[in-house]
Amino acid sequence: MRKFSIFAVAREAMRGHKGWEKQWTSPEPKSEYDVIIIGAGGHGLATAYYLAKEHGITNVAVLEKGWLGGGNTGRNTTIIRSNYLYDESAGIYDHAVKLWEGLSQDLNYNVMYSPRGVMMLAHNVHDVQVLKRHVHANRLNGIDNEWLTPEEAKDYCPPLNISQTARYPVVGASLQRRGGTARHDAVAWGYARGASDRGVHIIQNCEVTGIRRSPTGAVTGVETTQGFIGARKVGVVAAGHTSVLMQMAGVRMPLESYPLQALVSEPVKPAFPCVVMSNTVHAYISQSDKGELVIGAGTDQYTSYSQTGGLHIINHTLDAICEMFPVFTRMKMMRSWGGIVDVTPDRSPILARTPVPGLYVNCGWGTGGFKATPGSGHVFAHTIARDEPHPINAPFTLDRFRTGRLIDEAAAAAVAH
Amino acid sequence: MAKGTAPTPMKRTLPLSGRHGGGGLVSILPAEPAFRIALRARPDALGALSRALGLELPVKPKSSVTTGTRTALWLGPDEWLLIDTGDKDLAADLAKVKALHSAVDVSQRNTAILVSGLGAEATINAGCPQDLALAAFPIGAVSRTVLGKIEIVLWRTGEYSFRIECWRSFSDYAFTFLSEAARDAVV
Amino acid sequence: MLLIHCPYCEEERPEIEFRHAGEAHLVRSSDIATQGELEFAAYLYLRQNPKGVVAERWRHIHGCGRFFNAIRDTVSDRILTTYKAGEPMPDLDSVLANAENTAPSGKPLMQPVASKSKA
Amino acid sequence: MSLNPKSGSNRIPGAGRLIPAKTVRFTFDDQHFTGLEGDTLASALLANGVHLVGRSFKYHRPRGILSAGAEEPNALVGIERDAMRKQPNVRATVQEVYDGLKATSQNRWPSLGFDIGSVNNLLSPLFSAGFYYKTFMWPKAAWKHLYEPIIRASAGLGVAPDEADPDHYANRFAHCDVLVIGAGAAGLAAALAAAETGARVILCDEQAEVGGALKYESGIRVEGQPGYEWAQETAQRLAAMDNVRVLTRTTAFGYYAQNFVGLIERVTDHMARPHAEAPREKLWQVRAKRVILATGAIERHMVFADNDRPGIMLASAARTYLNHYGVAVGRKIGVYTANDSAYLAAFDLKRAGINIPAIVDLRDSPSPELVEAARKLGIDVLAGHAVLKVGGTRRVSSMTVSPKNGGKTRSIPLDALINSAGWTPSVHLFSQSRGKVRWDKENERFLPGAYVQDCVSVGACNGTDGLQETMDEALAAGERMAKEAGIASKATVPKLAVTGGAAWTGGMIGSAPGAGVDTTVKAFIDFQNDVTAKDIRQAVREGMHSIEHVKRFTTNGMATDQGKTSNLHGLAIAAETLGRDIPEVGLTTFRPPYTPVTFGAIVNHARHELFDPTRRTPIHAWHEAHGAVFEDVGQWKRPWYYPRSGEDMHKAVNRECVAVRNAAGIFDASTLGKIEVVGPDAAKFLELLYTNPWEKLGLGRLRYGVMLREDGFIYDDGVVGRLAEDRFHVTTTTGGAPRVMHHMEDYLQTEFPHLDVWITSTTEQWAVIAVQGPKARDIIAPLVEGIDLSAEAFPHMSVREGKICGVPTRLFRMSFTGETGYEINVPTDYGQAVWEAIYENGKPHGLTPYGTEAMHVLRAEKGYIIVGQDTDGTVTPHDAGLAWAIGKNKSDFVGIRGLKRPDLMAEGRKQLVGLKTRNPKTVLEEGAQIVADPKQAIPMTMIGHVTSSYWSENCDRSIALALVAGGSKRMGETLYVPMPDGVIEVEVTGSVFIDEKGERLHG
Repeated sequence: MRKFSIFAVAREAMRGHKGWEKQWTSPEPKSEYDVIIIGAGGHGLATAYYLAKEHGITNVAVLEKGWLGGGNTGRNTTIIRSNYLYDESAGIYDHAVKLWEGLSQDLNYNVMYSPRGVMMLAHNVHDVQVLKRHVHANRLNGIDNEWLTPEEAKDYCPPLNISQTARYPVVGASLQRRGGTARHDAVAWGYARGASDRGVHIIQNCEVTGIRRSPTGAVTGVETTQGFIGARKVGVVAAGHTSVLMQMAGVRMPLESYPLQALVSEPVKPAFPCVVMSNTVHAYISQSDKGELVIGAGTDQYTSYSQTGGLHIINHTLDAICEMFPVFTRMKMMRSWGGIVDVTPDRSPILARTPVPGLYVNCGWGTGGFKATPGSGHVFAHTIARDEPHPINAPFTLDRFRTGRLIDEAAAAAVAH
Repeated sequence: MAKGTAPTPMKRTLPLSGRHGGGGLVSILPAEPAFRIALRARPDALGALSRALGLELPVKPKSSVTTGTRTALWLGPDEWLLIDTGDKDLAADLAKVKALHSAVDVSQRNTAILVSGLGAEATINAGCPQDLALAAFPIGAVSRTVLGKIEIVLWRTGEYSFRIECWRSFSDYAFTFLSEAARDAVV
Repeated sequence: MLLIHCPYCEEERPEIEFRHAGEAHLVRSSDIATQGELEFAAYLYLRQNPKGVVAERWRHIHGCGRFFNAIRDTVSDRILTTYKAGEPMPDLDSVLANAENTAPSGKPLMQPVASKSKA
Repeated sequence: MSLNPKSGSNRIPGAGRLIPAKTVRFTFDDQHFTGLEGDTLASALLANGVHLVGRSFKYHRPRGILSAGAEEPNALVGIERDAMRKQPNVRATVQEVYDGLKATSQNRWPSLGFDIGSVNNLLSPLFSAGFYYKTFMWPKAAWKHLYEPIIRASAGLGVAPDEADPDHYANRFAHCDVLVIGAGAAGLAAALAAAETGARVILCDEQAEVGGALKYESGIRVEGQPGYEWAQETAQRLAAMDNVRVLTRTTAFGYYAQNFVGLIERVTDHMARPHAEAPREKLWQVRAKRVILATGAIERHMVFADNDRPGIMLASAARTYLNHYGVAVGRKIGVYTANDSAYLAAFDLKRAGINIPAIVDLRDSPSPELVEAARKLGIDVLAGHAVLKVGGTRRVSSMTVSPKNGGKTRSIPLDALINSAGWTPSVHLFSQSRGKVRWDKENERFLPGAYVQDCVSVGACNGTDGLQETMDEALAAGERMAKEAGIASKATVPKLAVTGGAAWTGGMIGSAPGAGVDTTVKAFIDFQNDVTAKDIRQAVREGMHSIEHVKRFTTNGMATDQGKTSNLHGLAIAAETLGRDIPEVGLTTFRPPYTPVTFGAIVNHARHELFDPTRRTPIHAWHEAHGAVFEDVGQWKRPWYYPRSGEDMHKAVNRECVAVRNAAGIFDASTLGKIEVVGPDAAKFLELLYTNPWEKLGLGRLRYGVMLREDGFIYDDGVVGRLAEDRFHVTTTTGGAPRVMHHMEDYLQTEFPHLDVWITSTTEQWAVIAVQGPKARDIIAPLVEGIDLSAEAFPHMSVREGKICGVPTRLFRMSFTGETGYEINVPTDYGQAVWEAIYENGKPHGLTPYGTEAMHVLRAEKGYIIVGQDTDGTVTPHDAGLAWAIGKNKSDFVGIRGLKRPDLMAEGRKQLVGLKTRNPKTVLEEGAQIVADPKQAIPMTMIGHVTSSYWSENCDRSIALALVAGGSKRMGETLYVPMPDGVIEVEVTGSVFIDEKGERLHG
């Protein structure tokens, strides 16, 4: 595949951009593959990419019921950070951040990883205790995260309201400078291009309708809307729909799927330099390269696969945004949308083998899976290739829900993922 | 005499004293103190309780029954809010009832706001998502519901008058909300 | 904001008066203290999470305060029926049939009258 | 012809409906103009001959006014009412002018006429679709520091406001039987029919006036009356009905589940001097039993080279400017069309005296009647022709025309070019309702297919073309929807006879022949985002085969107009390039909002003090008067400490802590959650909800209870008193009160419904005044009646009912400080008076008010935990040193099984211990991490963290509580807390730092 570069763009500019190759091919499915990945989102495509690149397994199909990158990958608010409390979480998310740092070069695709800093606001004594616990744990884990006074926070993010007469005044903030954003579509497309280039088949409009197992219980392949496709190893990477797919293999999951909404404002000139999150007032916000304020809302209270949510959820989110940033009250919501997030009881993911031989699952990222994309794909590829977890994802088992060895960031920290 | 509790020598501090809101189309005022009981009981106890209270406890959802200064507001299938704006202590009347029930004095847990005038319905609908048209929410109708970000008990006392009960510490929010909403009480 | 029929208030009320309370008909063991590890984990954590019809619990928390159950289609978010806590799950076939009957017609009022002019 | 110089040289006398005498003054880019009342900014600028109003997003190309409505992609301006009221990205075609309006063009520097950014247009061959994914990767750091800042600065259209918004916004929840969206001919007819039945009807329209297309359709008569007049009269008639609400300037922006529709009413943006009490905008949250969608159709532009030049606009827009605003958008206007409706625009313009050099019709055989009508007016019709390109940069100056299959070209000079590629039915709201659109292949349009909600579409948005058919359909819909909403009526539905009007069908989608194939040409599809036909083709070549990929790769349809004029063109070109049918390529789903919605309107009342309730205790005024500094605890404001003059927090807290241990302190504990548990099975119920045993708790006795979740982790704690066999007074944490109630109700109603017990929240029935310290009894004794306060009669952990200061009280003898203490519950309204009485009485004894910070220190000195600070949702009673609180003989309580899971029983779990720093003056930081080996490399193995840490003046040293792995077996061990400025050495101790035996409690 021809390399992307400014020179390539200049060359194509001369001839009307008619010489570009397809970024990925659209092959007919073969009857059998070594590995099938269900779900061509960021995590699934990254898994395929690393299977090919790191493990030499190229006879791989990624099956997608719609269009690649069309699930949560293309619907999230693109926040990247690794300032998690527990060693297990910090391990996997920082693994991802390290990969983000070189991802554009690795993929030869500009994913626009922009480490503009993720600031988390403290509004009361309890928030300070919780966020400082993070700052200290992160420091000893070698993860950058620093404490800011309200004035320092305002310096870093000028639109922030630090008036002490606000309903919930800002009393401090933690800042991870390596945190930031990336361009979500580019991540999916970059991995798709890289995987396709290495021989992986990306098969879109191919919905999995069944998982076939041998008399011994092991996976033998999947039924799809394009017919049966054989494989001895199948990885389910279908955020939102994991329960549905795993049910096809007879496995009931500790998951619930909720609608999660997000919205963008009309584009404006640069007005917001970083990412700001607040757990107490429930909001997070950044500004895209196009100039839109990108705002994450909460989940609806009920499970749903509708990819829509209630207006009152948006109301609550904008209440909080306008409280933290009163200068944005006259801004306008331009587009809102919804995704389906699958949430585990401890709000940490499952990246593991399953009770079914040959069946692997990568799910439960809740509202924050995008940031983990490269790390998740990397260790999940390892898990599938070696049939054993990478040390980084070893704690993220299904079995923890039996033993009680949970990785409960939310309970521990009351911080939204 | 201050209502809602036995007489004492101590000064009673009311959460909304001195406040008034609204304008041309709507008036917003704090209600006088009252006796209040949170009553819980099963159907078989209703006869005895009704006799003791001197009114028939309503069993129809979203309804109330008033006798004199005393009203029973249906909140749930086994739950009533009893309000007496006179000087008769509800608790004393219930104390003698043997039938299984729970009566808890909440006279000072709640406070009430009276919203009246042509713009009352519109003012409340700024924060209350229920249909308050007379056909859907007739005089005497009662419902626990929400107003903005708090829970209230809404009771329609007349075509253009409502009583809003809320917990004491939420009354400032409720009053401020209603006053703000009254600015736009265009019917 | 959904509109939910409360079986105790006997009318439809806006969703913000309610709180969702998870999958319905999960059985807490009468002898929970000695329940097996896997059974307990399943009770605590494993969920059907279906794409389609789910039986779920709601509480009319800012209304009558009662918990009750609902049958809802998680794809359309349409609530097909609600019933009181403690009542058995209604027969799904009849619930679905009834839903079918009351569903929007799916037909436009009239067939559009198209003109034939074309480029 | 004579001109009206006052309101613009292009105002045609006698044309339009505005009143020439009613002028308004406004500025655009600091230049003064005069318009007329009722003008939009666009019509007023056009009247003054201004076409160039903005610059595009990427290439900074000069842009004019495309439309006369909400679909406008180009004419976005900033409106500044004053320094605090700056509004970016306002569509000039929607904004009404008012006297003093100040508008500014956007995305240009230094000026609209000369924009440095337009260099991008020269470089545009480089800036092809998705070029940024392929470049800017080298060197690594340059993206953040160089490329991205440049890209950001050049993107972004208008400038965000930089001051807090002084306007206010309102909300209304509304209910109706029938909501009619759109007040054009169809919407008005539907509303009329529904209203006649007595149904509650809401009719809304985004424009300032009702009428929709009747605003420009000059030839329509309804019941013999000119269409526009009929519309106004009908709206007035409707508005006068009790059961109808007519809302203009009101956009239905979101169609949510179960016929819940969000409307935005723009109340004051068109006013010169808005009333201070009027909200700027108002959100209507409407729940409708039935919805009628009468949203009309939107005209598409033709796709040809340089079709974005100022002066090129939609035919219906030009017709609106003429027939409604009396404005000619040019003096010599070319027409380029692929359907019939543009002819009518040309005829109206011609009749108004405008020169129409030619109608260029892409179709080979336009309808003979139209051609004949054109001929009669002296207009040349070039059938089977295409516009290849246009001349002019900041204003179109000519069009180059040739037969569409090639041939001789000729250039026609002009100063405006109106065009129409046909009409796109507005199925946005139908799609938002989750209805499925279907492809009408013959007419190349998406129409409503299967309905998912109780709504119906009528008129142009339903593909109904003839006006009479539209009226019939709308009237029938109004009647049927009212009936379905449950309105029984014998009222006869009116019939409305109409004449005139053109069909909506016909036209074309995609790029016109002869334009856009050549790769150097820019034939725009999405004006605002600068997406051209060749960008779509390139995206397809690069493998973007789903319309969603095409859209995201090119950004087609993602600008502020959300693709109202561009989506179908983009789809058609993608489908053509792929060689597939349009439905196979797909249609992007429409999402709310239909047009952008102000954050403030969505937030409406929830700003400032109404953002979230502020809960204050009944004694708040006293605390304030005594200089308390407050702390936010959940929604509550609690006194944090009471600094005296010259004291900082540290000094004040030290003084308060010492006073409690040496004399006594008074503390407002009113925020504690309280629940009254009543019924014969009350004790049984508590047995199930708490780990502790309750059946044997004596009357008048208290017990500290621990509540778990089913998973075995600590959920809440509190002291519970038994007032009677069947009545308990339960307390919870301040923050936990609502969730504990919910948790209890859940188990009571669904798991243990057989129990005869009820629970009632009494949090706010009782003010709670804690009096703690060796002199506590002496202080309260003179005020208490009917309770023997002696240690024998009223020992620690007891409760009595009696009176204090003549007020009924539930008097708890208990302590969260380790001192002899009381928590005095009195009815809330008396809280402040009783507090004052106790305070006055206690002053001679040294009674000192203390806040939450001192409370925290005092309890930590005693090793009492705070749930949520020393526990965090992953802590078991064993971990917290509370194993003693678990009833050993109980066979059930919530959490009993969860506690027995392997990891919760494992060795080496984190357990609560005390920590003493080697240097007693060093105070640890809460949240600091603990290690066994401070010399290890990063990442370090952390074995715990500090949960609570204070300077204890009473101990004259720092104290801390911590959760440490295997902590209970590490007593005396030295551990380390590595901080950025050095390692702090600590010793593991028990968690009680004062009065380990607890003797002071029993004083």
